[in-house]
Amino acid sequence: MAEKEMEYRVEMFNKLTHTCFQKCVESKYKDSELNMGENSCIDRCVAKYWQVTNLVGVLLGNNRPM
Amino acid sequence: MAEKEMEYRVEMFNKLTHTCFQKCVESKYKDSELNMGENSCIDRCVAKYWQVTNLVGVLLGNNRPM
Amino acid sequence: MAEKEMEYRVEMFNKLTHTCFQKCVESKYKDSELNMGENSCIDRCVAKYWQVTNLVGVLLGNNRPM
Amino acid sequence: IEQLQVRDSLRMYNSLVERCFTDCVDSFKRKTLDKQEETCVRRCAEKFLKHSMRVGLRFAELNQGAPTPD
Amino acid sequence: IEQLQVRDSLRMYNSLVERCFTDCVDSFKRKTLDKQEETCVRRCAEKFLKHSMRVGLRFAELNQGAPTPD
Amino acid sequence: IEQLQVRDSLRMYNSLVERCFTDCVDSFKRKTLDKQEETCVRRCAEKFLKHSMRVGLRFAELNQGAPTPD
Repeated sequence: MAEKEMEYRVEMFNKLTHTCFQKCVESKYKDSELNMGENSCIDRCVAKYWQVTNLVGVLLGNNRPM
Repeated sequence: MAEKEMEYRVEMFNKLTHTCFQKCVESKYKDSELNMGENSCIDRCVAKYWQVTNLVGVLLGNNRPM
Repeated sequence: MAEKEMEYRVEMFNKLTHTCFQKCVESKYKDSELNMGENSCIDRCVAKYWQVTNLVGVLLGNNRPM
Repeated sequence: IEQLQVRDSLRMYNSLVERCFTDCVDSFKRKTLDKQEETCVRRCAEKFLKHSMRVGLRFAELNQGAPTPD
Repeated sequence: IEQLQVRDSLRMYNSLVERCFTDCVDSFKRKTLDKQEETCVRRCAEKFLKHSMRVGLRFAELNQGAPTPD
Repeated sequence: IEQLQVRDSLRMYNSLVERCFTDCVDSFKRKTLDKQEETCVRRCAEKFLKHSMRVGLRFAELNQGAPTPD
Protein backbone atom coordinates (compact mmCIF):
# COMPACT_ATOMS: atom_id res chain seq x y z
CA MET A 1 0.00 0.00 0.00
CA ALA A 2 2.78 2.40 0.94
CA GLU A 3 4.52 1.31 -2.23
CA LYS A 4 1.46 2.07 -4.33
CA GLU A 5 1.17 5.47 -2.66
CA MET A 6 4.81 6.13 -3.49
CA GLU A 7 4.29 5.06 -7.09
CA TYR A 8 1.28 7.33 -7.24
CA ARG A 9 3.36 10.29 -6.09
CA VAL A 10 6.06 9.57 -8.63
CA GLU A 11 3.46 9.39 -11.37
CA MET A 12 1.81 12.57 -10.13
CA PHE A 13 5.15 14.35 -10.12
CA ASN A 14 5.83 13.19 -13.66
CA LYS A 15 2.45 14.31 -14.94
CA LEU A 16 2.80 17.65 -13.20
CA THR A 17 6.26 18.17 -14.66
CA HIS A 18 5.08 17.25 -18.12
CA THR A 19 1.95 19.42 -17.96
CA CYS A 20 3.63 22.53 -16.57
CA PHE A 21 6.46 22.24 -19.10
CA GLN A 22 3.81 22.18 -21.83
CA LYS A 23 1.94 25.15 -20.35
CA CYS A 24 4.90 27.35 -19.39
CA VAL A 25 7.98 26.71 -21.50
CA GLU A 26 8.09 27.97 -25.07
CA SER A 27 8.92 25.12 -27.41
CA LYS A 28 11.23 27.00 -29.76
CA TYR A 29 14.15 26.56 -27.36
CA LYS A 30 15.91 29.78 -28.36
CA ASP A 31 18.23 29.43 -25.43
CA SER A 32 18.89 27.01 -22.61
CA GLU A 33 17.86 29.19 -19.67
CA LEU A 34 14.39 29.52 -18.22
CA ASN A 35 13.49 33.20 -18.36
CA MET A 36 11.71 35.12 -15.59
CA GLY A 37 8.28 34.71 -17.12
CA GLU A 38 8.75 30.97 -17.48
CA ASN A 39 9.99 30.64 -13.92
CA SER A 40 7.04 32.40 -12.36
CA CYS A 41 4.66 30.53 -14.64
CA ILE A 42 6.17 27.26 -13.40
CA ASP A 43 5.80 28.24 -9.73
CA ARG A 44 2.15 29.15 -10.22
CA CYS A 45 1.50 26.10 -12.35
CA VAL A 46 2.80 23.81 -9.60
CA ALA A 47 0.75 25.67 -6.96
CA LYS A 48 -2.43 25.44 -9.03
CA TYR A 49 -1.84 21.81 -9.92
CA TRP A 50 -1.54 21.11 -6.23
CA GLN A 51 -4.83 22.88 -5.55
CA VAL A 52 -6.58 20.91 -8.29
CA THR A 53 -5.20 17.71 -6.77
CA ASN A 54 -6.61 18.64 -3.39
CA LEU A 55 -9.92 19.80 -4.80
CA VAL A 56 -10.38 16.57 -6.70
CA GLY A 57 -9.26 14.60 -3.67
CA VAL A 58 -12.05 16.18 -1.62
CA LEU A 59 -14.59 15.38 -4.32
CA LEU A 60 -13.39 11.78 -4.31
CA GLY A 61 -13.80 11.65 -0.57
CA ASN A 62 -10.16 11.45 0.34
CA ASN A 63 -9.87 12.68 3.88
CA ARG A 64 -6.12 12.73 4.11
CA PRO A 65 -4.48 15.83 2.67
CA MET A 66 -2.70 14.99 -0.55
CA MET B 1 1.08 -14.29 -16.14
CA ALA B 2 -2.36 -13.84 -14.61
CA GLU B 3 -1.02 -10.71 -13.02
CA LYS B 4 0.22 -9.36 -16.33
CA GLU B 5 -3.15 -10.13 -17.87
CA MET B 6 -4.82 -8.24 -15.06
CA GLU B 7 -2.48 -5.30 -15.50
CA TYR B 8 -3.25 -5.36 -19.19
CA ARG B 9 -6.97 -5.14 -18.52
CA VAL B 10 -6.51 -2.25 -16.13
CA GLU B 11 -4.43 -0.44 -18.71
CA MET B 12 -6.97 -1.21 -21.42
CA PHE B 13 -9.79 0.10 -19.24
CA ASN B 14 -7.84 3.28 -18.57
CA LYS B 15 -7.07 3.88 -22.24
CA LEU B 16 -10.67 3.19 -23.19
CA THR B 17 -11.93 5.59 -20.52
CA HIS B 18 -9.52 8.27 -21.61
CA THR B 19 -10.25 7.87 -25.32
CA CYS B 20 -14.04 7.80 -25.01
CA PHE B 21 -14.02 10.81 -22.70
CA GLN B 22 -12.05 12.65 -25.37
CA LYS B 23 -14.38 11.54 -28.16
CA CYS B 24 -17.73 11.96 -26.37
CA VAL B 25 -17.63 14.56 -23.62
CA GLU B 26 -17.56 18.24 -24.52
CA SER B 27 -14.62 19.91 -22.81
CA LYS B 28 -16.31 23.18 -21.85
CA TYR B 29 -17.87 21.57 -18.77
CA LYS B 30 -20.97 23.77 -18.76
CA ASP B 31 -22.54 21.54 -16.14
CA SER B 32 -21.66 18.46 -14.16
CA GLU B 33 -24.13 16.00 -15.69
CA LEU B 34 -23.60 13.84 -18.73
CA ASN B 35 -26.37 14.68 -21.20
CA MET B 36 -28.28 12.13 -23.26
CA GLY B 37 -26.11 12.60 -26.32
CA GLU B 38 -22.95 12.09 -24.31
CA ASN B 39 -24.33 9.00 -22.62
CA SER B 40 -25.28 7.25 -25.82
CA CYS B 41 -21.98 8.28 -27.40
CA ILE B 42 -20.16 6.69 -24.45
CA ASP B 43 -22.09 3.42 -24.77
CA ARG B 44 -21.34 3.17 -28.48
CA CYS B 45 -17.75 4.22 -27.97
CA VAL B 46 -17.20 1.40 -25.45
CA ALA B 47 -18.91 -1.10 -27.77
CA LYS B 48 -16.79 -0.06 -30.75
CA TYR B 49 -13.60 0.00 -28.73
CA TRP B 50 -14.36 -3.55 -27.71
CA GLN B 51 -14.85 -4.56 -31.32
CA VAL B 52 -11.57 -2.97 -32.33
CA THR B 53 -9.85 -4.85 -29.50
CA ASN B 54 -11.27 -8.13 -30.75
CA LEU B 55 -10.52 -7.37 -34.39
CA VAL B 56 -6.92 -6.53 -33.59
CA GLY B 57 -6.70 -9.60 -31.36
CA VAL B 58 -7.69 -11.81 -34.29
CA LEU B 59 -5.10 -10.15 -36.52
CA LEU B 60 -2.45 -10.77 -33.87
CA GLY B 61 -3.46 -14.41 -33.70
CA ASN B 62 -5.03 -14.36 -30.27
CA ASN B 63 -7.43 -17.23 -30.15
CA ARG B 64 -8.95 -16.48 -26.79
CA PRO B 65 -11.74 -13.94 -26.88
CA MET B 66 -10.60 -10.69 -25.29
CA MET C 1 18.47 -2.62 -10.94
CA ALA C 2 18.89 -4.81 -14.01
CA GLU C 3 15.15 -5.16 -14.01
CA LYS C 4 14.63 -1.42 -13.92
CA GLU C 5 17.10 -1.05 -16.76
CA MET C 6 15.17 -3.63 -18.72
CA GLU C 7 11.90 -1.87 -18.02
CA TYR C 8 13.49 1.35 -19.14
CA ARG C 9 14.49 -0.19 -22.45
CA VAL C 10 11.01 -1.56 -23.02
CA GLU C 11 9.53 1.85 -22.32
CA MET C 12 12.07 3.51 -24.57
CA PHE C 13 11.27 1.09 -27.36
CA ASN C 14 7.56 1.77 -26.95
CA LYS C 15 8.01 5.54 -27.00
CA LEU C 16 10.28 5.32 -30.02
CA THR C 17 7.80 3.12 -31.86
CA HIS C 18 4.93 5.43 -31.04
CA THR C 19 6.81 8.60 -31.98
CA CYS C 20 8.22 7.32 -35.27
CA PHE C 21 4.82 5.94 -36.28
CA GLN C 22 3.39 9.40 -35.67
CA LYS C 23 6.17 11.12 -37.61
CA CYS C 24 6.47 8.71 -40.55
CA VAL C 25 3.27 6.81 -41.27
CA GLU C 26 0.37 8.60 -42.95
CA SER C 27 -2.75 8.20 -40.85
CA LYS C 28 -5.25 7.71 -43.67
CA TYR C 29 -4.30 4.04 -43.96
CA LYS C 30 -5.02 3.78 -47.68
CA ASP C 31 -3.40 0.39 -47.77
CA SER C 32 -1.75 -2.02 -45.38
CA GLU C 33 1.81 -1.88 -46.69
CA LEU C 34 4.50 0.57 -45.65
CA ASN C 35 5.66 2.34 -48.79
CA MET C 36 9.28 3.14 -49.63
CA GLY C 37 9.09 6.66 -48.28
CA GLU C 38 7.64 5.47 -45.00
CA ASN C 39 10.26 2.75 -44.66
CA SER C 40 13.20 5.05 -45.13
CA CYS C 41 11.60 7.63 -42.85
CA ILE C 42 11.29 4.95 -40.16
CA ASP C 43 14.94 3.92 -40.48
CA ARG C 44 16.12 7.51 -40.15
CA CYS C 45 13.69 8.22 -37.36
CA VAL C 46 15.07 5.32 -35.32
CA ALA C 47 18.65 6.39 -36.02
CA LYS C 48 17.96 9.98 -35.00
CA TYR C 49 16.02 8.94 -31.92
CA TRP C 50 19.02 6.90 -30.91
CA GLN C 51 21.31 9.88 -31.35
CA VAL C 52 19.02 12.07 -29.26
CA THR C 53 19.02 9.40 -26.56
CA ASN C 54 22.82 9.37 -26.52
CA LEU C 55 23.11 13.13 -26.64
CA VAL C 56 20.75 13.53 -23.71
CA GLY C 57 22.54 10.73 -21.87
CA VAL C 58 25.81 12.65 -22.15
CA LEU C 59 24.14 15.82 -20.86
CA LEU C 60 22.78 13.87 -17.92
CA GLY C 61 26.22 12.54 -17.17
CA ASN C 62 25.59 8.94 -18.10
CA ASN C 63 28.92 7.40 -18.90
CA ARG C 64 27.61 4.15 -20.24
CA PRO C 65 26.50 4.34 -23.87
CA MET C 66 22.75 4.21 -24.54
CA ILE D 1 -15.31 -5.86 -8.62
CA GLU D 2 -12.31 -5.53 -10.89
CA GLN D 3 -13.82 -2.43 -12.48
CA LEU D 4 -14.48 -0.92 -9.07
CA GLN D 5 -10.86 -1.31 -8.14
CA VAL D 6 -9.78 0.22 -11.38
CA ARG D 7 -12.13 3.13 -10.92
CA ASP D 8 -10.93 3.82 -7.45
CA SER D 9 -7.32 3.44 -8.32
CA LEU D 10 -4.73 6.09 -7.73
CA ARG D 11 -3.87 6.01 -11.41
CA MET D 12 -7.38 7.11 -12.24
CA TYR D 13 -7.05 9.87 -9.69
CA ASN D 14 -3.85 11.08 -11.33
CA SER D 15 -5.27 11.05 -14.82
CA LEU D 16 -8.43 12.81 -13.68
CA VAL D 17 -6.35 15.57 -12.11
CA GLU D 18 -4.20 15.92 -15.19
CA ARG D 19 -7.16 16.08 -17.55
CA CYS D 20 -9.19 18.58 -15.51
CA PHE D 21 -6.14 20.74 -14.88
CA THR D 22 -5.23 20.76 -18.57
CA ASP D 23 -8.77 21.56 -19.68
CA CYS D 24 -9.60 24.14 -16.99
CA VAL D 25 -6.42 26.01 -16.05
CA ASP D 26 -4.72 28.14 -18.65
CA SER D 27 -3.79 31.36 -16.93
CA PHE D 28 -0.79 31.66 -14.66
CA LYS D 29 -1.04 35.27 -13.57
CA ARG D 30 -1.98 34.18 -10.07
CA LYS D 31 -0.96 31.30 -7.89
CA THR D 32 -4.47 30.40 -6.74
CA LEU D 33 -7.41 29.03 -8.69
CA ASP D 34 -10.04 31.65 -9.44
CA LYS D 35 -13.76 30.92 -9.05
CA GLN D 36 -14.26 30.06 -12.71
CA GLU D 37 -11.38 27.59 -12.77
CA GLU D 38 -12.60 25.95 -9.61
CA THR D 39 -16.10 25.50 -11.00
CA CYS D 40 -14.66 24.07 -14.18
CA VAL D 41 -12.52 21.59 -12.25
CA ARG D 42 -15.48 20.49 -10.13
CA ARG D 43 -17.69 19.87 -13.14
CA CYS D 44 -14.90 18.19 -15.04
CA ALA D 45 -14.17 15.84 -12.16
CA GLU D 46 -17.84 15.00 -11.64
CA LYS D 47 -18.34 14.36 -15.33
CA PHE D 48 -15.24 12.25 -15.50
CA LEU D 49 -16.37 10.13 -12.56
CA LYS D 50 -19.83 9.61 -14.02
CA HIS D 51 -18.25 8.83 -17.34
CA SER D 52 -15.87 6.33 -15.89
CA MET D 53 -18.62 4.63 -13.91
CA ARG D 54 -20.65 4.28 -17.08
CA VAL D 55 -17.67 2.93 -18.98
CA GLY D 56 -17.06 0.49 -16.14
CA LEU D 57 -20.63 -0.83 -16.36
CA ARG D 58 -20.52 -1.27 -20.13
CA PHE D 59 -17.10 -2.82 -19.94
CA ALA D 60 -18.31 -5.31 -17.35
CA GLU D 61 -21.31 -6.22 -19.52
CA LEU D 62 -19.08 -6.84 -22.51
CA ASN D 63 -16.72 -8.93 -20.40
CA GLN D 64 -19.70 -11.09 -19.51
CA GLY D 65 -20.99 -11.29 -23.04
CA ALA D 66 -24.17 -9.35 -22.29
CA PRO D 67 -26.01 -7.57 -25.08
CA THR D 68 -25.23 -3.86 -25.28
CA PRO D 69 -27.82 -1.10 -25.44
CA ASP D 70 -28.31 0.25 -28.93
CA ILE E 1 14.80 -11.73 -28.29
CA GLU E 2 14.17 -8.73 -26.08
CA GLN E 3 12.62 -6.90 -29.01
CA LEU E 4 10.40 -9.85 -29.79
CA GLN E 5 9.07 -9.88 -26.27
CA VAL E 6 8.45 -6.18 -26.43
CA ARG E 7 6.66 -6.49 -29.72
CA ASP E 8 4.44 -9.25 -28.49
CA SER E 9 3.72 -7.55 -25.23
CA LEU E 10 0.27 -6.76 -24.03
CA ARG E 11 1.25 -3.14 -23.70
CA MET E 12 1.96 -2.99 -27.41
CA TYR E 13 -1.42 -4.59 -28.03
CA ASN E 14 -3.11 -1.93 -25.94
CA SER E 15 -1.37 0.95 -27.62
CA LEU E 16 -2.08 -0.50 -31.06
CA VAL E 17 -5.78 -0.72 -30.23
CA GLU E 18 -5.85 2.81 -28.87
CA ARG E 19 -4.07 4.28 -31.87
CA CYS E 20 -6.13 2.49 -34.52
CA PHE E 21 -9.36 3.24 -32.69
CA THR E 22 -8.47 6.91 -32.36
CA ASP E 23 -7.44 7.23 -36.00
CA CYS E 24 -10.25 5.16 -37.53
CA VAL E 25 -13.39 5.57 -35.44
CA ASP E 26 -15.00 8.99 -35.19
CA SER E 27 -18.69 8.43 -35.58
CA PHE E 28 -20.87 7.18 -32.75
CA LYS E 29 -24.25 7.01 -34.45
CA ARG E 30 -24.15 3.23 -34.36
CA LYS E 31 -22.79 0.72 -31.90
CA THR E 32 -21.06 -1.48 -34.47
CA LEU E 33 -18.11 -0.77 -36.71
CA ASP E 34 -19.09 -0.08 -40.31
CA LYS E 35 -17.20 -1.59 -43.24
CA GLN E 36 -15.02 1.46 -43.75
CA GLU E 37 -13.98 1.66 -40.12
CA GLU E 38 -13.18 -2.04 -40.08
CA THR E 39 -10.99 -1.76 -43.15
CA CYS E 40 -9.23 1.23 -41.65
CA VAL E 41 -8.56 -0.65 -38.41
CA ARG E 42 -7.20 -3.68 -40.28
CA ARG E 43 -4.82 -1.59 -42.35
CA CYS E 44 -3.78 0.47 -39.37
CA ALA E 45 -3.02 -2.63 -37.31
CA GLU E 46 -1.07 -4.28 -40.13
CA LYS E 47 0.91 -1.12 -40.77
CA PHE E 48 1.61 -0.70 -37.09
CA LEU E 49 2.88 -4.27 -36.81
CA LYS E 50 5.12 -3.93 -39.84
CA HIS E 51 6.32 -0.63 -38.50
CA SER E 52 7.08 -2.01 -35.10
CA MET E 53 8.93 -4.99 -36.55
CA ARG E 54 11.07 -2.65 -38.60
CA VAL E 55 11.74 -0.45 -35.58
CA GLY E 56 12.66 -3.57 -33.62
CA LEU E 57 15.20 -4.60 -36.23
CA ARG E 58 16.83 -1.18 -36.44
CA PHE E 59 16.80 -0.87 -32.67
CA ALA E 60 18.54 -4.23 -32.32
CA GLU E 61 21.19 -3.20 -34.87
CA LEU E 62 21.87 0.01 -32.99
CA ASN E 63 22.07 -1.88 -29.70
CA GLN E 64 24.76 -4.03 -31.29
CA GLY E 65 26.61 -1.09 -32.82
CA ALA E 66 25.89 -2.15 -36.38
CA PRO E 67 26.00 0.45 -39.15
CA THR E 68 22.58 1.76 -40.14
CA PRO E 69 21.24 1.95 -43.68
CA ASP E 70 21.42 5.41 -45.17
CA ILE F 1 15.13 12.83 -1.43
CA GLU F 2 12.07 11.38 -3.05
CA GLN F 3 12.06 14.16 -5.59
CA LEU F 4 15.71 13.59 -6.34
CA GLN F 5 15.06 9.96 -7.09
CA VAL F 6 12.17 10.89 -9.30
CA ARG F 7 14.24 13.43 -11.15
CA ASP F 8 17.04 11.02 -11.74
CA SER F 9 14.75 8.23 -12.74
CA LEU F 10 14.99 6.41 -16.00
CA ARG F 11 11.38 7.29 -16.70
CA MET F 12 12.23 10.96 -16.62
CA TYR F 13 15.11 10.26 -18.98
CA ASN F 14 12.76 8.55 -21.39
CA SER F 15 10.20 11.29 -21.32
CA LEU F 16 12.85 13.96 -21.74
CA VAL F 17 14.17 12.18 -24.82
CA GLU F 18 10.71 11.78 -26.28
CA ARG F 19 9.76 15.41 -25.71
CA CYS F 20 12.98 16.89 -27.11
CA PHE F 21 12.95 14.53 -30.07
CA THR F 22 9.33 15.38 -30.85
CA ASP F 23 9.88 19.13 -30.55
CA CYS F 24 13.25 19.32 -32.33
CA VAL F 25 13.38 16.65 -35.04
CA ASP F 26 10.97 16.86 -37.93
CA SER F 27 12.97 16.15 -41.03
CA PHE F 28 13.92 12.63 -42.05
CA LYS F 29 15.92 13.29 -45.20
CA ARG F 30 19.11 12.29 -43.43
CA LYS F 31 19.92 9.72 -40.81
CA THR F 32 22.03 12.00 -38.64
CA LEU F 33 21.06 15.03 -36.61
CA ASP F 34 22.05 18.31 -38.25
CA LYS F 35 23.64 21.14 -36.26
CA GLN F 36 20.35 22.96 -35.73
CA GLU F 37 18.57 19.87 -34.43
CA GLU F 38 21.43 19.11 -32.09
CA THR F 39 21.39 22.63 -30.64
CA CYS F 40 17.66 22.43 -30.20
CA VAL F 41 17.92 19.10 -28.37
CA ARG F 42 20.66 20.42 -26.06
CA ARG F 43 18.65 23.49 -25.12
CA CYS F 44 15.47 21.50 -24.73
CA ALA F 45 17.17 19.00 -22.44
CA GLU F 46 18.80 21.72 -20.34
CA LYS F 47 15.55 23.63 -20.04
CA PHE F 48 13.68 20.49 -19.14
CA LEU F 49 16.17 19.64 -16.40
CA LYS F 50 16.07 23.13 -14.93
CA HIS F 51 12.31 23.02 -15.16
CA SER F 52 12.06 19.69 -13.45
CA MET F 53 14.43 20.76 -10.68
CA ARG F 54 12.29 23.82 -10.06
CA VAL F 55 9.12 21.75 -10.05
CA GLY F 56 10.79 19.34 -7.63
CA LEU F 57 11.61 22.19 -5.22
CA ARG F 58 8.12 23.65 -5.32
CA PHE F 59 6.58 20.22 -5.00
CA ALA F 60 8.70 19.49 -1.94
CA GLU F 61 7.68 22.80 -0.35
CA LEU F 62 4.02 22.04 -0.90
CA ASN F 63 4.47 18.55 0.49
CA GLN F 64 5.84 20.17 3.64
CA GLY F 65 3.15 22.80 3.80
CA ALA F 66 5.52 25.70 3.19
CA PRO F 67 4.17 28.97 1.79
CA THR F 68 4.66 29.34 -1.93
CA PRO F 69 6.23 32.35 -3.66
CA ASP F 70 3.66 34.65 -5.19
